[in-house]
Amino acid sequence: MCQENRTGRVHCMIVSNEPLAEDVRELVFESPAMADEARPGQFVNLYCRHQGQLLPRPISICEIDRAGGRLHLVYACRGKGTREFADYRPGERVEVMGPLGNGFSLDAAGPENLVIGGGVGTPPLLELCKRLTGRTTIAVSFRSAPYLIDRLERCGEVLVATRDGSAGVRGNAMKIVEDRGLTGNIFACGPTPMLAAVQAYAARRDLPAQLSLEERMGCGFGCCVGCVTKVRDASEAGFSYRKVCKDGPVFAAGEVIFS
Amino acid sequence: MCQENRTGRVHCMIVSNEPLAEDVRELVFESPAMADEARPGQFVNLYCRHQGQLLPRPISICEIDRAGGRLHLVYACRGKGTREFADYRPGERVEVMGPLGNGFSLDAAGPENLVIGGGVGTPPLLELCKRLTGRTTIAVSFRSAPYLIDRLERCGEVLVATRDGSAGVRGNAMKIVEDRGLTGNIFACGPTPMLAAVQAYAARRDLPAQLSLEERMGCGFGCCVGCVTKVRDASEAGFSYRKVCKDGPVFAAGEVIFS
Amino acid sequence: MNLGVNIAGVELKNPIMTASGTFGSGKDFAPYVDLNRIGCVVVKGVASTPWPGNRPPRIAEAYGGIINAVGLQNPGVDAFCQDDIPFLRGFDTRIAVNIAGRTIDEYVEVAERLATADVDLLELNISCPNVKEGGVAFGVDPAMAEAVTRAVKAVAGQPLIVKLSPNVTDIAAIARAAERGGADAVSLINTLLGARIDVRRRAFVLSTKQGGLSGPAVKPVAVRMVYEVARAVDLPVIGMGGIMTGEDAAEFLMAGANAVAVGTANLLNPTATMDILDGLVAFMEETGVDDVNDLVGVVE
Amino acid sequence: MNLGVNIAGVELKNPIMTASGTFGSGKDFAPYVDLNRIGCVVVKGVASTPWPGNRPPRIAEAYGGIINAVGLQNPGVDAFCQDDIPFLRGFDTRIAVNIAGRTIDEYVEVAERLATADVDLLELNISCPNVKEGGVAFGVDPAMAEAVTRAVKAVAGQPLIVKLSPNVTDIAAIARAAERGGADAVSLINTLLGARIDVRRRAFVLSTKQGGLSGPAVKPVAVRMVYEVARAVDLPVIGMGGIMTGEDAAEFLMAGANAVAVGTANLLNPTATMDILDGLVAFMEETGVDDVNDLVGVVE
Ligand SMILES: Cc1cc2nc3c(=O)[nH]c(=O)nc-3n(C[C@H](O)[C@H](O)[C@H](O)COP(=O)(O)OP(=O)(O)OC[C@H]3O[C@@H](n4cnc5c(N)ncnc54)[C@H](O)[C@@H]3O)c2cc1C
Ligand SMILES: Cc1cc2nc3c(=O)[nH]c(=O)nc-3n(C[C@H](O)[C@H](O)[C@H](O)COP(=O)(O)OP(=O)(O)OC[C@H]3O[C@@H](n4cnc5c(N)ncnc54)[C@H](O)[C@@H]3O)c2cc1C
Ligand SMILES: Cc1cc2nc3c(=O)[nH]c(=O)nc-3n(C[C@H](O)[C@H](O)[C@H](O)COP(=O)(O)O)c2cc1C
Ligand SMILES: Cc1cc2nc3c(=O)[nH]c(=O)nc-3n(C[C@H](O)[C@H](O)[C@H](O)COP(=O)(O)O)c2cc1C
Ligand code: FES
Ligand code: FES
Repeated sequence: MCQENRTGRVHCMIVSNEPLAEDVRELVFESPAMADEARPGQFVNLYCRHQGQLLPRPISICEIDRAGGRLHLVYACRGKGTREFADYRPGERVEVMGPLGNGFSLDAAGPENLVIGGGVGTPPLLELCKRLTGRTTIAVSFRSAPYLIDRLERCGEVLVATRDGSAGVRGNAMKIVEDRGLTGNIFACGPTPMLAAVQAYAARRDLPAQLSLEERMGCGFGCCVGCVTKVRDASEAGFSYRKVCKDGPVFAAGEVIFS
Repeated sequence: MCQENRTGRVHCMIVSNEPLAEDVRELVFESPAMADEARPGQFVNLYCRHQGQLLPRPISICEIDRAGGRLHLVYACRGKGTREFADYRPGERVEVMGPLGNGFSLDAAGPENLVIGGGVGTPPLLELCKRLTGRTTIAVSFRSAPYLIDRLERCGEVLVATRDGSAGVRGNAMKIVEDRGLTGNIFACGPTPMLAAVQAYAARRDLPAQLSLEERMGCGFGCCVGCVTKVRDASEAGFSYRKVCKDGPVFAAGEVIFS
Repeated sequence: MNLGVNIAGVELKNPIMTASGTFGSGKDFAPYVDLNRIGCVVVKGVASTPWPGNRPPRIAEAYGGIINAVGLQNPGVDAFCQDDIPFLRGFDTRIAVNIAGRTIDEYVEVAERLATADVDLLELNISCPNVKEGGVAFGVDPAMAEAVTRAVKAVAGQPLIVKLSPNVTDIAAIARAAERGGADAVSLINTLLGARIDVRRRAFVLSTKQGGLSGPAVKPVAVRMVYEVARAVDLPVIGMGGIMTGEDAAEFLMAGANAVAVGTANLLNPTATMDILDGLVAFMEETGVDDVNDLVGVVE
Repeated sequence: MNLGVNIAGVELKNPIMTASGTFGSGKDFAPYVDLNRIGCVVVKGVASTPWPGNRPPRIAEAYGGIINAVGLQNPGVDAFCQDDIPFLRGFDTRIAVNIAGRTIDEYVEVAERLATADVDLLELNISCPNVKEGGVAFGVDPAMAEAVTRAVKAVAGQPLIVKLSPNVTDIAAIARAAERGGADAVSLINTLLGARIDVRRRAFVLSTKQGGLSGPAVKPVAVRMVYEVARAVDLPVIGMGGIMTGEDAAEFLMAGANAVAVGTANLLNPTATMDILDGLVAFMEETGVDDVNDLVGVVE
């Protein structure tokens, strides 16, 4: 059979692991092979050293430094695994597998792009923004202090919202989008309620939209059917479960069923 | 109740972790409190970082540097835990609990002492040798290359055997003892068959002897009754099980039943 | 904040108990922890006469756990009453005595001897093999479980907890049998039967071949069973199996346990009971819970 | 060195199989491993019609393991025959098909459909709930286990492996029932029932509350059960449950398994089958074993 050959888990040297905001950090690691292969919207599996915690932590790729042979990830410190990652120091190694998933389709990019991000859903959109052609409007929201704004501003107009109102509009990114009636080819990543709102907005305005979803994963490369989401189809039930890790994480907004 | 207060597991800074022979290393770590309390023949529990391996690895104390606030351990790299320890570098921390166990009774030390060690049973005897008064003969055996000999020679006459005959007599330490008919107050540590031979020899010659035993441990501080050895008593069965970690690891040779 | 719980009429100052066999009678822990802060000390299993226990090796390491084959080594109920009760009564904590036996008569004998002893609770370990039934554990058969519970309850001077074995198809059925037999509470889980082979020696690690698996590895099985049992019986439930942190304790309470017991964690860390109690309090503070009883059975 | 083993008349080039549901039909692994080097690929469970599977979340992390509630999502036996058999037949490996059903008739239907298909072995997953018996799993009752085995064996075109559930009091009794029903081999263990609660959300992590625990955490239970079953029946035994290394594989062989299956390890590391095969070979070299069959059942 003519299958591409892939390596599994690899140990990668950490270049930096700095805080961007409270409980949010940017991890940069070396992997020329992954940097070569990666596309915006894909993710990698990070594995814990704590051998009680065996499952991968899927983290999206934030920036692809192909020339430097590096990937940038931005992650929120939430549970045991991500808190472990927060302790890693430059020069140490982190165990990674990837890149994984389908990534955003850039074919959809039009003269007008509307990028919508919420919380740690924003970082996965940065590399995409860098590659979009045409005019790009970027609406992003944060719990409190925003981050990555300077880098996003190099790619288009950035509109910021915060939940606590400490910067920009109070509320989430969809409030900006709705208030201003923004349009364009939509690319979105963020919490599920926000993505559901994006889906409804895109349907109402008849805008093409791609959504990047999250689900709990067992493997991250398609073998366990653990990470599914409902996708509309012609079957009797009207849907089937598709894998977020392999068929996604990016799906066309029209096909996703949030429920 | 008036009980001494003790701390449980503590992280201790590693000063050095150097090879002494093939698959045998000396680990030196800082702990003024443990160095203050420790007696020859006691041990410490080392805990793995690998969180699949939760049980302690009991390792005897080889040297007590009270002035420097350090303990020296010598360990053989055998299974997963000890192979993990072999990777630790100076400046890192190792998780330790101790000192544990009873240690050798120095009251028994007489004008003539006979110290018998086999393999990694030798290091636990070094601190003892340093403290013995009177004339001390030290018979020790190794699989191949001997170690710690220079330090032992400062404490008495050292007679060496090796299993492969690469140094000293071919055979184990008991061969030296028997060939020369050595006598004295015996202190012994080593593999069980050797300790059984020591016991028989001491009985034949009516010599007082203390044996340091090994058994698989659950806790190391007396609570699980996991680490027992048969000790002669007046009960119907003629023995009861006593804890190696708390009642030992050092027992009077006469009371131990090897079977 | 209220941490007090009530198990079969006995007030515990907090829901942290010790799991039998992992805390001795507390003496080995006194240098490390303040026994006054433990809700209830459940002592190691005691039998009518001294039991020698199994030959070593009795302990094998397993991934995320430990397999033991201690074989209920104990000095017998008389020695227990003489040595351990006075020691524990020096502290302000509840005392539960775990009872072992090989026949119903042996169990009954221990309970009778303890009826006038100064202890607060009895815990009947029905995972022991029934020598009259070919060594099958009492706890795997509803009829045997009910019979031994009824016989012991008839002579018990203290409320009776029945400790359930997880090595069964339907643990709720066994819990109901214990309830019919007159149990005042149930505790679970005891250890899962498991084995480990040393592939270099080509032999089982334990002298008894198989032993009891405990520790974090068994926690999901324990949480599932506590949930099933709490819905099956109308009795207080004491949950255990792999509790290592305050959040683990909260997980068992939410599954339906009224109190929890800390087992293997004690072996691995002598201050575990205190660390878990502190962790539970921190969790309650953080999530705004005023009464620990409000956590009990909150999951659907 | 001989690595070949024989399972119910089918020659496997080595004893490394995949555990159903953890390897799909191999497609996701082809980029990482050489499928030609696997003794037998056991594909994910297939049913007579497509099954949607359970709602997410389907995966929860457990200490040293994973709890899954995939719910046997599968495209049905027809899609399987069309898509997966031709793919796998492109490699020099054996194919075993794991069969799921909610009634005996559903199981039989799949076996009938596969009777003429180009596959080497069938594996009957009797851990599925029997909808006609109130959802109790077929595999927890000897009579049900025997009945479903007999019915499927009557129509099977390939040797039949019966896959046992560990959630029982006496797994040897179930194995003997499968033997009576005509099983040509048994495999074990399937997953242990377990649950995990998210204490901050105060809810079970899995949509189905409980799920199946697998991974290194269950290995001691699996080794114990393989030992019991290998002594109880006169059939080839396929051992699994937490195998992560070549020495783990050797441990199951020594306990009495004739071949082993790698499950959760595949999820955690796509090259696991190869790493385990290489590790087993290294272990045999190091300990001077020429024929892998010489390891089978060597412990007393
Ligand atoms: C495709 C994808 C891309 C992601 N990209 C990012 C990103 O770029 N930055 C970021 O901060 N987070 C991202 N996440 C979420 C991130 O994976 C979780 O926050 C993280 O796994 C939590 O691990 P933990 O050890 O902190 O939590 P724990 O609670 O200890 O985790 C326990 C288990 O649950 C899983 N889990 C917990 N929360 C989530 C979640 N929200 N989504 C999926 N699995 C979860 C973990 O992977 C682990 O298996 C992404 C998730 C997915 C599915
Ligand atoms: C009181 C005492 C003092 C000891 N002092 C020393 C010493 O100074 N230097 C030294 O090299 N070794 C010493 N040992 C032996 C040492 O504890 C073991 O070699 C070590 O625990 C093996 O761990 P592992 O991770 O390499 O092996 P693994 O096989 O991974 O260990 C698995 C489990 O078995 C236990 N175990 C394995 N072998 C032994 C053994 N021989 N004795 C007790 N438990 C064992 C481990 O502690 C662990 O719980 C001592 C043992 C005891 C009981
Ligand atoms: C070393 C050891 C000894 C035990 N002895 C007993 C006992 O005497 N009686 C009993 O009912 N349970 C006994 N148990 C079982 C524990 O009380 C507890 O039910 C089990 O270990 C699960 O909890 P854990 O995972 O927190 O340890 C013992 C467990 C261990 C590890
Ligand atoms: C995600 C997942 C899906 C599974 N699906 C099936 C299945 O479809 N049929 C089956 O018989 N067993 C299934 N199993 C059980 C495994 O085949 C195996 O029996 C069990 O996981 C124990 O082995 P392990 O610890 O190596 O994973 C599944 C296990 C996992 C983790
Ligand atoms: S996580 Fe395993 S299929 Fe997606
Ligand atoms: S190891 Fe627990 S009593 Fe000795």
